[in-house]
Amino acid sequence: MTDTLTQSTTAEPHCVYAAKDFSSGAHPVWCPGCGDYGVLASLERALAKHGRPPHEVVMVSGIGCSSRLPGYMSTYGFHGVHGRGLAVGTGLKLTRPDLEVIVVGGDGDGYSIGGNHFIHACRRNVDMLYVVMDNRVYGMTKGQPSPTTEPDWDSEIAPGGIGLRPFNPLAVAIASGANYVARGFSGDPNGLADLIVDAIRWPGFAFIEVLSPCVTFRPEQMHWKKMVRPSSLSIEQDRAAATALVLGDDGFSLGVLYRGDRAPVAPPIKPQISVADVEREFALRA
Amino acid sequence: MTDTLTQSTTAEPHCVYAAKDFSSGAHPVWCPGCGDYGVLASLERALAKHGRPPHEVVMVSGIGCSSRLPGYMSTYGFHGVHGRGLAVGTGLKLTRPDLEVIVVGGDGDGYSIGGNHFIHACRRNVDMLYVVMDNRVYGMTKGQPSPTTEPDWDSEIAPGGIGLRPFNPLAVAIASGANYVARGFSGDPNGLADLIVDAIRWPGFAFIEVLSPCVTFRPEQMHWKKMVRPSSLSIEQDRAAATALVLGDDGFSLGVLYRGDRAPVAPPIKPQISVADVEREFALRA
Amino acid sequence: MARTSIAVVFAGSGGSGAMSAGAVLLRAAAHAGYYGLMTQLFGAQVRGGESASLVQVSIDPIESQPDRYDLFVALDWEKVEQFAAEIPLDEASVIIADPQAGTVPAGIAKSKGRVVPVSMSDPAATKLERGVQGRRVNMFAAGLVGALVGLNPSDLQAAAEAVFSDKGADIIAANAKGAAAGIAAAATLTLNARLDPPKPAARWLISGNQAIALGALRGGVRFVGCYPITPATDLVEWLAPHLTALGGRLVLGEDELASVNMTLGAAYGGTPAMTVTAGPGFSLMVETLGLAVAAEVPFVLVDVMRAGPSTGIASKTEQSDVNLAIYGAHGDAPRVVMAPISVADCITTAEYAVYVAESLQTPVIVLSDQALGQATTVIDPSDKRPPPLKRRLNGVAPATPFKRYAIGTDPVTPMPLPGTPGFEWVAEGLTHNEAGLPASGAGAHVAQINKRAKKIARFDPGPYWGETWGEGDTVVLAFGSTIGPAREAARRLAASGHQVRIVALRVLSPVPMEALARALSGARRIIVVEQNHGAQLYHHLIGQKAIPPSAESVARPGPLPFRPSEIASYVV
Amino acid sequence: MARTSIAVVFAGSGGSGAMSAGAVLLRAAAHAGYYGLMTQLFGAQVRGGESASLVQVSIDPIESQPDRYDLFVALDWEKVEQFAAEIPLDEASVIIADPQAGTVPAGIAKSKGRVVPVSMSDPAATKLERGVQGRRVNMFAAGLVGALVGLNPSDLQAAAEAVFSDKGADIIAANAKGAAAGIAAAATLTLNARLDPPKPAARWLISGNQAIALGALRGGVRFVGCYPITPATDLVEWLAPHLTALGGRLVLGEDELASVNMTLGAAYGGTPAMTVTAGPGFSLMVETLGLAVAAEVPFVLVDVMRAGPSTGIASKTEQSDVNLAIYGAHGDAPRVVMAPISVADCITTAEYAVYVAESLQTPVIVLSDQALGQATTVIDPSDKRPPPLKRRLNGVAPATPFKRYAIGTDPVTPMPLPGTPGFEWVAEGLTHNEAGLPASGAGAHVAQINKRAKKIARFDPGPYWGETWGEGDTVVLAFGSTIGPAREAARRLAASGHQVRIVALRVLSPVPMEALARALSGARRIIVVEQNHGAQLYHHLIGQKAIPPSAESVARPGPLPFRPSEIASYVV
Ligand SMILES: Cc1ncc(C[n+]2csc(CCOP(=O)(O)OP(=O)(O)O)c2C)c(N)n1
Ligand SMILES: Cc1ncc(C[n+]2csc(CCOP(=O)(O)OP(=O)(O)O)c2C)c(N)n1
Ligand code: SF4
Ligand code: SF4
Ligand SMILES: [Mg+2]
Ligand SMILES: [Mg+2]
Repeated sequence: MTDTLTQSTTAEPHCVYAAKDFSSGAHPVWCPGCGDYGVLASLERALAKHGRPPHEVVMVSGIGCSSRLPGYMSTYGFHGVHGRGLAVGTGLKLTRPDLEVIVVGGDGDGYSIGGNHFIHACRRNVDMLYVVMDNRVYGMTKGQPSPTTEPDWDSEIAPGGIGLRPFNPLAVAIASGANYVARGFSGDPNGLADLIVDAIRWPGFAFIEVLSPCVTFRPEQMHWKKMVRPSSLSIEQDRAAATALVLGDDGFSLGVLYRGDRAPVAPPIKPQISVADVEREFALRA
Repeated sequence: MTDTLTQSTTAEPHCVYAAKDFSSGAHPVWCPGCGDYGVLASLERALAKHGRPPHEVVMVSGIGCSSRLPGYMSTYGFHGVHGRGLAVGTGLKLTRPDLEVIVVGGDGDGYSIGGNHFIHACRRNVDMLYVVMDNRVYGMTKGQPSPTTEPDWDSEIAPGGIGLRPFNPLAVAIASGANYVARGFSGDPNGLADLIVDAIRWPGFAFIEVLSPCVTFRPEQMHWKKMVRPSSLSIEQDRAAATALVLGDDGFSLGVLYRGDRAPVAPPIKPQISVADVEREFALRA
Repeated sequence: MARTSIAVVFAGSGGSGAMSAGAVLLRAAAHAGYYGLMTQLFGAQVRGGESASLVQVSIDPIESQPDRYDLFVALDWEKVEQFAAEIPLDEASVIIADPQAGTVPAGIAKSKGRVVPVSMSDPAATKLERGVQGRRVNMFAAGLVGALVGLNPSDLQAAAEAVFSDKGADIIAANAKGAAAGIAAAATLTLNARLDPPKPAARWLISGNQAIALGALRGGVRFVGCYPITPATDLVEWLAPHLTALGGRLVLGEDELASVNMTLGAAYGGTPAMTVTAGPGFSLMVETLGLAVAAEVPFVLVDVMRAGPSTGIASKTEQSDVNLAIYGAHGDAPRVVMAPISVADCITTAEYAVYVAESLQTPVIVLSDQALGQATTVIDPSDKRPPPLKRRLNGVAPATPFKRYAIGTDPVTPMPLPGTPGFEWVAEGLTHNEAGLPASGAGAHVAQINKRAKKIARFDPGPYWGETWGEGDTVVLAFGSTIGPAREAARRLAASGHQVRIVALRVLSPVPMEALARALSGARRIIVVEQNHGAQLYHHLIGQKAIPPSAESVARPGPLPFRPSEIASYVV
Repeated sequence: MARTSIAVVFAGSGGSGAMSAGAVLLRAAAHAGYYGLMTQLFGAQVRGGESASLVQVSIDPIESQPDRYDLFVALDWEKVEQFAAEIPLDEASVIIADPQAGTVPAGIAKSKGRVVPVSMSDPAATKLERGVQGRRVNMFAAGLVGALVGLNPSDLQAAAEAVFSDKGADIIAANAKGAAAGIAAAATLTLNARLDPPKPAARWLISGNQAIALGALRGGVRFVGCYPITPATDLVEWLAPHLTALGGRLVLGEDELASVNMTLGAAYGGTPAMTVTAGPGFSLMVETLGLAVAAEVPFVLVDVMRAGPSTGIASKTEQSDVNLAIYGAHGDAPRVVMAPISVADCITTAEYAVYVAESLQTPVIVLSDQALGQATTVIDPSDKRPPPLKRRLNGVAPATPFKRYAIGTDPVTPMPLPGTPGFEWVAEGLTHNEAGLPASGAGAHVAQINKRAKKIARFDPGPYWGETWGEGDTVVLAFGSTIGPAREAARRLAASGHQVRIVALRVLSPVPMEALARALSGARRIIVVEQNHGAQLYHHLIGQKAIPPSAESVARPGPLPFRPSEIASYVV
């Protein structure tokens, strides 16, 4: 079975790619105006800028409107089950460090059902990027409150509001050990693309929370474009300070909020022994 | 089926109970010297002091050495599956606000497999107490690193250490919205009992992380008694400051670290309508 | 020609209002005294994709989608073609379309149905009306079809008002105007669409998902732990405010592991409790299902089945979770599995499920499916209710330790509520002794496994095991949404002289052996019809020796519903 | 009387060293050329509870626990009685105990076995030795029994050194001294314990869990995602450092959902991957199992079965996850399920499982059980290996979009590695078209379900379907750890003139219909023996029409292993 482990020829580095080289051309199922179009565009631009060819990139996701993204890119992809994208990405990156692994998904996928993988991915610090398209709603299932939904947002399933304090993904990420934490906005694809390139290149687990409006179930989010502003808050190394800062923030400051210097998990080592050596451990001196 | 909802007679308040009234007398499976004995003793003392009778208390747990605790108390109990104690407790408390619901478990149960329920229980802020007996190891399965294990702790499954930054339960709890966060030590049953009474009486979701040595797989933890010290750090309301403080701490300061003032989830309201009213919604004007 | 029923499609791109058009037609017809059934078709897009409502109106009850549609109304033509396979049309079908919307696409035109051009958008609309309504012609279409089938304008206008009751006055007025224009246009067409007069009576308009919810409420369910998942979400969305008003509570868990464990917590506390999900969520719940079996905590798990495996097709129907329902969970974890017999029966089955769960202290799974759950239908008011069965709370003396899991002649043992002095017990998922303390010896293990198995083996659903219709020695055995088309097939076959007996299973597991044997007695052929690839029910029944190895299997996956003709042509 | 085998128990409280005593005896005997088998019994306590090692030594291979034990050595008497049911003793048994440890408890004494008092603690031990060793007399016991069965002192001393090789010199020395004292004491006893001389050859000493791990390594597994769970933990603990040294990786997930999804991620990347768990963890994995089926990602799932349902008895054996393995997961999710035929066969089955998974691009479940997994045994070196089968990586031209899920004559379609230019594809769990894009029409759904079903239906394990022994027209059909006692029963029955045929299934699903029919040909009686309450395999085989409804079932839960006599007495 050894050939299954053979890495295929890696294309020349520093090729010049255009954003469209990263598009599959498939027509998104997204509603017209959905913020996720902006995230898709940013990812395409960022990868073109980053300069690795599409076949060396794997987009991994869970389930949700946002999680449909891998199908729209010309890279390899893995559209798994709800909430488990980070685990899939972890197994992939740990065995194939030569690939660029980017996990994407929504706030429901990542903070609700996937919450445990989120905190442990931060802690594990595998060298990959996680992009959450946060629209503060379960879009795909037609509008229920997610962990980031405001407590008073009215919906069919929670008339008058769910009444719970929203989950703060950035604070939890920093407290849990993510090595790079930023906030982007789907309405600013250039800024977001820059963040993505920066995050990909930063060693360890990088997390970008993207404000990405759901125009269908949260049309009021179209006002986000007036509320976002660049953050001047970026903090390096001091995660206590960074967490405090993020907890105090209103949630609309964009940019890098934290950068750490933890070394990511190392790739597997070269084989030191053979299976025959292992077998010898069982042999009795006959 | 209405009678299944009838609450049984509640005993007179302010009865005088002794710690032993809360003991089932069953012999624990715990190793001699296990820290969990101290936690059990503290819970018995605390409940006696709190003054509610055993039948009004429900101890809920998952799976692990520590999660065996409900069987050792004379209260009602629910020994469920691994990692889901908080969810069971939530369903119970929301429908039976008259009961005292206390969820207990270990660091594996609560921070590894149960991590998602942990952050969401903090966020949900149901009025119950969660006590984690943290020994930084999976005791029941004979010694694997848990989320709180030191990166360099040597074990069979991770020779030389797992190499990951330990999970910081207190910081994550505060960042996620827990209303009361404290650290106790199993070797100080009186201090711990006081914390437990305080936590039970504090409205909303209270979390006590208890340092509870595993003498079998982590014998070096017997030195914890020399490392713990009372904290002078208790912070009220300001969760940003409290999180920062906890992230900066060495993990051995005992006492209340954070108290918030969020209102817990309200109990269900009295019925406003009958099922017959609901049926009428389907009727067509014939 | 006298017409007793008609099958109509309103189709268009998402946002065209195809659903509202169907809802208005169905409601108006129901109000006039007709029976009816509406199902919905969606494309993958959340919004802006294709969508269609499929409405049947009849003077008799309807429990099956038709073989073909009489009338196809195109609100526009964008992407509608994608549904061609799901909307059978033929030469006798009439296709109504606005010539301004473009030509009839090939996938629809190939049916050879007659195309009747009708200009639907109102040239006289004011600017405001256009602004409010966009290019939407759905109310025109509803009015047009309503008038064609012979409904009176006031019923149509009232239905439109009811359907849009949560919208503003402007929209309501614009819709009324659209409907009026459609009604007027009907007079200009000569189509054989007029229905015979209905047989009015007091009826209900309800969907299968609402019916499950109502049955659960009747059964006493006052706690629901859930996590959104298509096609079960509208069930819990409907339920949430009603539960609150009834003094209960619905909680959105962070995932299905949370929601099912919350459900168990509530149930332990004495509140009849339910969780509602679909395939992927159900798969996540089976560990906890085993806990409920072992700890003997009752709850109802409703699975509104959709096409699988994995994420499959979230919005479309299939009956492929039978194996998981009956066999899912490690260890020996016997439980009760039932399926509703019709949309109306969703009420009965759900209520009964609660009683069985509570009285046996065991999980009960209700296997509904998207075709039942998201069908809106007119039913006779449901007043036949299963006799209530209660949880056994007491009947023994206090003791220390109290023997919650006592071994005796009755495998159902008292389960006192927490809060009751003197009966403190621990719900225990480990192998335990009679007092509920963990035990690891063979004695306790075998005793408790036998206790639980006995509860299930002794369970006798009596008349609730299922239903039969007809007398032939050819038997079609079906469950869930497959029963409707099977019955319709039998009716047609009977009309042509073939007697076919229909056996509908409500209780799928444990197999009601005696009742089923009676129902099958004298059968020469047994045909098990089900909507999955693996013939899951068929193999289960063979495996339990409930049907002979010679029984035949008709099994195919979703998402297309079984058509009566499909079953009829297999039988003869 | 010539003795070809002996069955010995070392029992005591936790910390008494019963396991080490057994390990030393087994290793010394193996080294001398005997075959042997050791199983372990634990109480609920992590430490300080009762524990026992059950050791058989024989001149022939051993694959079954015995009906009874010849020698019972009590290291102390605390709580040992709790095991009485699990350690059958009789009048012919010899009970060796130190009189200073107290009287023989009733549960043991009632066997009427002869009690032989032996003073085990060394009165001449130095203070240091006592300090190092505590009151432990386990090495004395091992030396005593070893000498009684005729092992030579140097083998015993070498074995003790090997077993304690990771301990300090003080402990090794103290243990050596203890063993020497035991050896010396043996000379003072006259017991019929001496074994016939062995037939030495090159052999391996291995546990079932290690054997699975080795087979997986041979098959090419280089990634393991796992979460600790008894009785599977020692498998991954053994594997972790070996995988690392082989250039692979073992990752501890935060839960089983993580570990199985990590496994899928690694497999997608081209690394043969495995997850290892037991019942509760397996239940949590079935949603992702369905994903692997739908997305056609290969992986091996090893379930070391323990007593269920729910948490059950973590440390003890059962075969009750058959239903979950075959039927667990929503939707139509066919997969391959196999079980090892013996401890030695764990190597072959695991290696074969990897090949089947990789070559069919499908999940393969290996159902081991605690009785196999935690048995340490002497086997002939495993050199017969299944022929390697590889994943189909290419064979088609690059394309945009590349049709990963192409429908053609071969249902196994190329699965290029990420990193390969021109073949970019998305592993997709939704119903998808040939290019892997989500689709919601019936055409794509049915085509892909058929594709996957065909892979499984066409799977022909050839000679790996299972094994048969004997020729009688009475057939005992078994799997996993039940095969050993069934074979032993057949041997004994053959000795008394009853020919019994044993049919051992390796592949449980899809049922290898033809091979099984051949194996069963001419059978007059078919008896399916399995260790669960629900007769899970039996009903599966009936349901698949692989055995006739007249077949008989012998099914009972764990945790007690089947004894050869139990099976033999059912058969006659
Ligand atoms: C196990 C499981 N539970 C529930 C679902 C149903 N489901 C699909 S998407 C989704 C939520 C998506 O929300 P989010 O991740 O925020 O994505 P969005 O659609 O908002 O982009 C849910 C609950 C599922 N597919 N699987
Ligand atoms: C779903 C599932 N996975 C794994 C296990 C095995 N298991 C039992 S206890 C445990 C860890 C316990 O660790 P912790 O919660 O820290 O408790 P401790 O024993 O240390 O008190 C594990 C992994 C299980 N019972 N169920
Ligand atoms: S429902 Fe919301 S999140 Fe989903 S595609 Fe539409 S706008 Fe985007
Ligand atoms: S193994 Fe550790 S945690 Fe478990 S009972 Fe023993 S000392 Fe306590
Ligand atoms: Mg969202
Ligand atoms: Mg622990």
